[in-house]
Amino acid sequence: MPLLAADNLSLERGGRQLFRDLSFKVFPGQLVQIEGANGAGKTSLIRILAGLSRYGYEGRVSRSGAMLYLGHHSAVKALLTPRENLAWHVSGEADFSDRDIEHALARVGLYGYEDVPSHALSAGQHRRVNLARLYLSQSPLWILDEPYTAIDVTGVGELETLFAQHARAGGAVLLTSHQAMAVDYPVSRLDLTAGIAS
Amino acid sequence: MPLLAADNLSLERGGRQLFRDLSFKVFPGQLVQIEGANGAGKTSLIRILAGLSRYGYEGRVSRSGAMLYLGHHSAVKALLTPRENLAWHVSGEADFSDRDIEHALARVGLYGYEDVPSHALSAGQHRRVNLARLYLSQSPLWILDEPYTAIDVTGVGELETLFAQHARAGGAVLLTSHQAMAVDYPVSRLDLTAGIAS
Amino acid sequence: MWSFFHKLGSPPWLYGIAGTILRYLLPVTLLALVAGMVWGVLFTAPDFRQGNSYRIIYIHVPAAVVALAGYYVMAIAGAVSLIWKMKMADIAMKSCAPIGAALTFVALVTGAIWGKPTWGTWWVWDARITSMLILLFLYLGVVALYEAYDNKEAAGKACAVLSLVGTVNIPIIYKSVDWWYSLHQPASIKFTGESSIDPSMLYPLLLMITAFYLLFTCALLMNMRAEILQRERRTKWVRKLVEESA
Amino acid sequence: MNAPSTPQFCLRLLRRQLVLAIRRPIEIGNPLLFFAMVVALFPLGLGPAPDKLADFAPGILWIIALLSNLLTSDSVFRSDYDDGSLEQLLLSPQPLYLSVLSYIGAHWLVTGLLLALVSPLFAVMLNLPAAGIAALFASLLLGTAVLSLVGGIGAALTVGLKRGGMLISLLILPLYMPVLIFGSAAVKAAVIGAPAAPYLAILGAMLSLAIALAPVAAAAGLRISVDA
Amino acid sequence: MNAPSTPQFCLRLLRRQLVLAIRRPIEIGNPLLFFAMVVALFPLGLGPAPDKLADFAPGILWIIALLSNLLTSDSVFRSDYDDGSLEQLLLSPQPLYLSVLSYIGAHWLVTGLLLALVSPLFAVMLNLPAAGIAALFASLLLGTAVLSLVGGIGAALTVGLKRGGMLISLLILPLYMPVLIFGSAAVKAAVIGAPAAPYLAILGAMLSLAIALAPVAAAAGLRISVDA
Amino acid sequence: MYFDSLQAVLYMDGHGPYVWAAYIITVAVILLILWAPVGRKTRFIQQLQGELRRAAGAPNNKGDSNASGS
Ligand code: HEM
Ligand SMILES: Nc1ncnc2c1ncn2[C@@H]1O[C@H](COP(=O)(O)OP(=O)(O)OP(=O)(O)O)[C@@H](O)[C@H]1O
Ligand SMILES: Nc1ncnc2c1ncn2[C@@H]1O[C@H](COP(=O)(O)OP(=O)(O)OP(=O)(O)O)[C@@H](O)[C@H]1O
Ligand SMILES: [Mg+2]
Ligand SMILES: [Mg+2]
Repeated sequence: MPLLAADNLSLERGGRQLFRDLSFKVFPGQLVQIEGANGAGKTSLIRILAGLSRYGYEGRVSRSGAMLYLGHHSAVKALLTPRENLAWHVSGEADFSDRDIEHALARVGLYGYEDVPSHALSAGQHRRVNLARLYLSQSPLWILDEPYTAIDVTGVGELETLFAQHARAGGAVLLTSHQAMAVDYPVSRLDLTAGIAS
Repeated sequence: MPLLAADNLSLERGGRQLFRDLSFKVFPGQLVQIEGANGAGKTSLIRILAGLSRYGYEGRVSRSGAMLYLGHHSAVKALLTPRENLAWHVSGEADFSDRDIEHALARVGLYGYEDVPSHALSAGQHRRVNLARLYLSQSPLWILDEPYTAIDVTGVGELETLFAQHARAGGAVLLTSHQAMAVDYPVSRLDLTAGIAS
Repeated sequence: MWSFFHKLGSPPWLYGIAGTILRYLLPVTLLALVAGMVWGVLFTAPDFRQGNSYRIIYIHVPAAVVALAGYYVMAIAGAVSLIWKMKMADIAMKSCAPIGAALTFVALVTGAIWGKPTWGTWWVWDARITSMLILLFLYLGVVALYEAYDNKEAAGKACAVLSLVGTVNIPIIYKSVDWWYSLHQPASIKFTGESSIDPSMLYPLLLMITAFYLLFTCALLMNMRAEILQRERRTKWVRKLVEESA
Repeated sequence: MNAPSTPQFCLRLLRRQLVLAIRRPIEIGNPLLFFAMVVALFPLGLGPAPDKLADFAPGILWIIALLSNLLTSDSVFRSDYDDGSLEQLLLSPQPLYLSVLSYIGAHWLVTGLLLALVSPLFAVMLNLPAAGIAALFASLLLGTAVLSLVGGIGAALTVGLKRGGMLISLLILPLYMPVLIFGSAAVKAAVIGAPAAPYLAILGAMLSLAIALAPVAAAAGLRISVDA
Repeated sequence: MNAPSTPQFCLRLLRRQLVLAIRRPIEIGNPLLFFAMVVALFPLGLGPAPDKLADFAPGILWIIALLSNLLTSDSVFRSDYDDGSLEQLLLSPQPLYLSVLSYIGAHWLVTGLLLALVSPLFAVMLNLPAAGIAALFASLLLGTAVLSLVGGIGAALTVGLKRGGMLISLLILPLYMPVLIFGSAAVKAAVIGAPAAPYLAILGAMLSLAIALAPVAAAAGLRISVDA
Repeated sequence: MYFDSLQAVLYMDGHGPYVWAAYIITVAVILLILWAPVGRKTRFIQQLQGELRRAAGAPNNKGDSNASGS
């Protein structure tokens, strides 16, 4: 059974047809990268798939099982510390134990920054707080919009390894990125640049 | 004469010494990439060099000639169109003619989007509005904090060509980026990862 | 003369000299406070019109006088900090605000308590009282602004700007409130005529005013010392001092 | 690791919102200071005559409570929208009705409740007769809760607009008016010695209605707003 | 391409700010609607006895003008800070004093001026005697300009704060008070047939002082608060 | 001494509660004014001592960057 199925999606925005009759399925074990130039419609597509956009498009989306979505915005509250940001996360996904949180923060290179207010973090560290949720997640389907933004080279490498691991363990990752993925796991590509993709 | 000279800069933030006794000069024709992991202090350094941070560091910065600074934030007003954003830019640098503006917008791939409100642009298109200022600029020194954020592959390539051109014409570019530069022009590197750099 | 100013700008010197001054001044201050209070509460005759409630004067008036004076100290320090970029002035200004706010609070509370037996009400919108309330807001504004900034050096500058703006406004506020009151309302309630104050009441009052000035000075120096340590935490002399005190 | 129970989740949200409020000390103290300062504005604008002021005190205090609620309502969901947390909340498997109620509850705790607690002080400053103070306290306690709930609807509807800031006041001020009318009527009744209970009962009824319906409306508003 | 002359640059800024305000129609209409609604609140809260209202109309109208200014002051530099435009302004070679003055001027045009223009309408709604209307208009015209200037200082000092909350109201309300006193006094004087000119003259003097000093303070505040 | 008994001191012809309340509040505030900087200084010294000890105990440890929010 697919974790995600898009059925005949069409979207027009600002007078431009971004995609038409787009159908695809994402199965466990798949790593899918959505590609396309700036303005191709990657974010628009992802928000439809995640269920955040509910109006103005045609077609159907069906998902089975839990999903973790990380968007353009980091969902990190500047006034809370990284630890609090994870412990009190509003997604209501799961109760993380303090040990798990520390472990996840260490994995994203924030060891020692657990209790610094997040507004005193650098741009990349700020985004890493949110990425730590990937290490805590139990959801099989991950939908990520430009997860590499502001992340340094080492960080990108670690994330790619994590994605491959997640796919191997029966999960699936659907992500957008302008960087080519350099990971030893087959990556499916979904190209939106053509305007009408498949 | 150097366009920018940093003299014995030291900065401590959040209890960590980010850099100590950092001295360097940027001459016309130079392309300098500041490197370092997330949280190394690139943004902090750049804000000091641009004259935005005025407290809490030691050392001296001197600049000669005009400077163009583009920071983490895009300085694009969502309610204005790209055309208006450039025409009424608050930097007060120069009066751009409408033809120049259209030309610059076309160069960053926004042909046809001149009169769309900027909040209806994609993330990358939004940043491109600001990058169009590079094509309009008369300033010899460019200081850019992660100019490639959200920009697609073609866009990055075009920017690199522009930087090389600017340096060849006697300008200088100082930028931070996590991506290695792939341009046929000598790039000086300033590595902050060591904590104490030179 | 110049070397004195130069020294004033030097944190370790100021820290040391403030400590020395405090060693002598603090006992004197406490003594004066206790003596003045005991004298005022126990050893003076009651006022013939207000009875014993007038004994509040010995804390009310000094608190009000020093609270007002404190604002000018703060503003001058702020001006020095902005114009001559003197770090220590910044610290002095920052340290004035909470003390001034506390004293203003004392003046307001004691005044309100005094008002109940004399005027029959806790509060009236008298010119002086209203402007005292506004003064409290001005002080609290400085405290809150300082706390809200993370970069304390920037916080000092921001507060200096604010206190200078306030200085321009204090006379305007005071005059306008004064004038507002006289315009609308024939004063139904007046402060006691101060001209007829008896020497037996005046002397303890003067003592208490002096004591409150001393209190302000001591608290200011203590606050400045704490602040100096915090701002200079990276320097060798502070580390040495801290290690020694272990 | 398993999904938290709904009550647990709501408590967590409440705690989060309260901590966020406390991290900005001024945010907590401010409704009070605002109250104090606007109380001072009225004598300055209207004239200090104590008897006149006493006449108007119930209305003035209620108007200020309402304004200070109005000023802060916009912020209930604003920062969560700006930083992307709101999207996460909408995707969460927890019932949105209760999440929204937690947000609004936290807002009420740091504005309405605090305001009610200090209102006696300001009542004295405006020479409100002592008889009215209990009624003022009770009416503020109930009434500000209604205000927060109604304000939550406005906040939810406008949070996705590029700049909703003041639009919210337009949307919700008309809904505030019944609260103002009954709230100040309760105090006035108590001042002249009439029973305030009927008015308080009406406020209580409004509160029940608002608790039942406002979070539903606010939740729907949020879903629409993220799509704006 | 050469650098624009300073007056040109200021006009450009003013135009930009005005266009931004007009793009959010609600921003323009809102102070007025706010005014209208709060004018409606007062009779509700205070009781509708017309003579009482007329007595208090000058003060009430002025208090509302002040509050609506307070509500909008925070936004003068806010969005420019959030999107990075403010950094660009600070780096610009143009004199910051004049740039700041343009921002504040635009703010006044869309709040104070508009408010003054519609104030006669609301004065009539609150039964203000006709004699006071001219004075109300004139005093609002001058007074709201002072309010905008002073509000600009508060906005500049707090724009960079993560934990500022509504700090701005604490900073500027005390400074607003003299304006309130003289503004409402001018109207009251006109109502009872006394000359309003002296009060207006004082407001004018305050305005001159504020024009000279407030942009300096605001400019200093901006430079400091981008570093908060 | 103006008063003849402790009773009289406390009662002050009915004004006692006002006078004593005013004085008690004032003394409390004065103590607070004087105690606040002392407390601040002690807390700071303890904190810095801890920091120095940690730095001495764990040389070039990347984890010592545990910034305080102050
Ligand atoms: C909350 C209420 C009150 C406040 C805020 C207040 C404030 C002030 C202020 C600001 C001063 C001026 C100090 C100076 O000269 O620089 C003052 C002085 C004084 N107050 Fe009050 N006051 C209050 C209530 C009262 C009451 C109820 C009384 C007595 C009935 C009183 C009696 C005096 C006297 C005798 C002086 C000194 C004489 C003078 O300078 O005029 N005050 N007060
Ligand atoms: N406002 C602040 N207060 C205190 N510390 C800060 C603040 N901003 C950043 N820091 C700290 O300063 C260090 C450097 O931050 P900076 O933003 O300069 O890093 P950067 O090199 O630009 O990183 P990135 O690649 O993530 O953008 C970080 O360790 C961060 O924790
Ligand atoms: N709110 C909006 N209203 C109207 N049109 C929009 C809106 N947001 C985006 N668009 C248009 O939709 C198209 C796709 O935008 P989208 O954000 O999906 O692109 P993207 O592929 O994510 O680009 P990027 O790589 O820059 O993030 C763009 O051409 C943009 O102009
Ligand atoms: Mg996108
Ligand atoms: Mg950075």
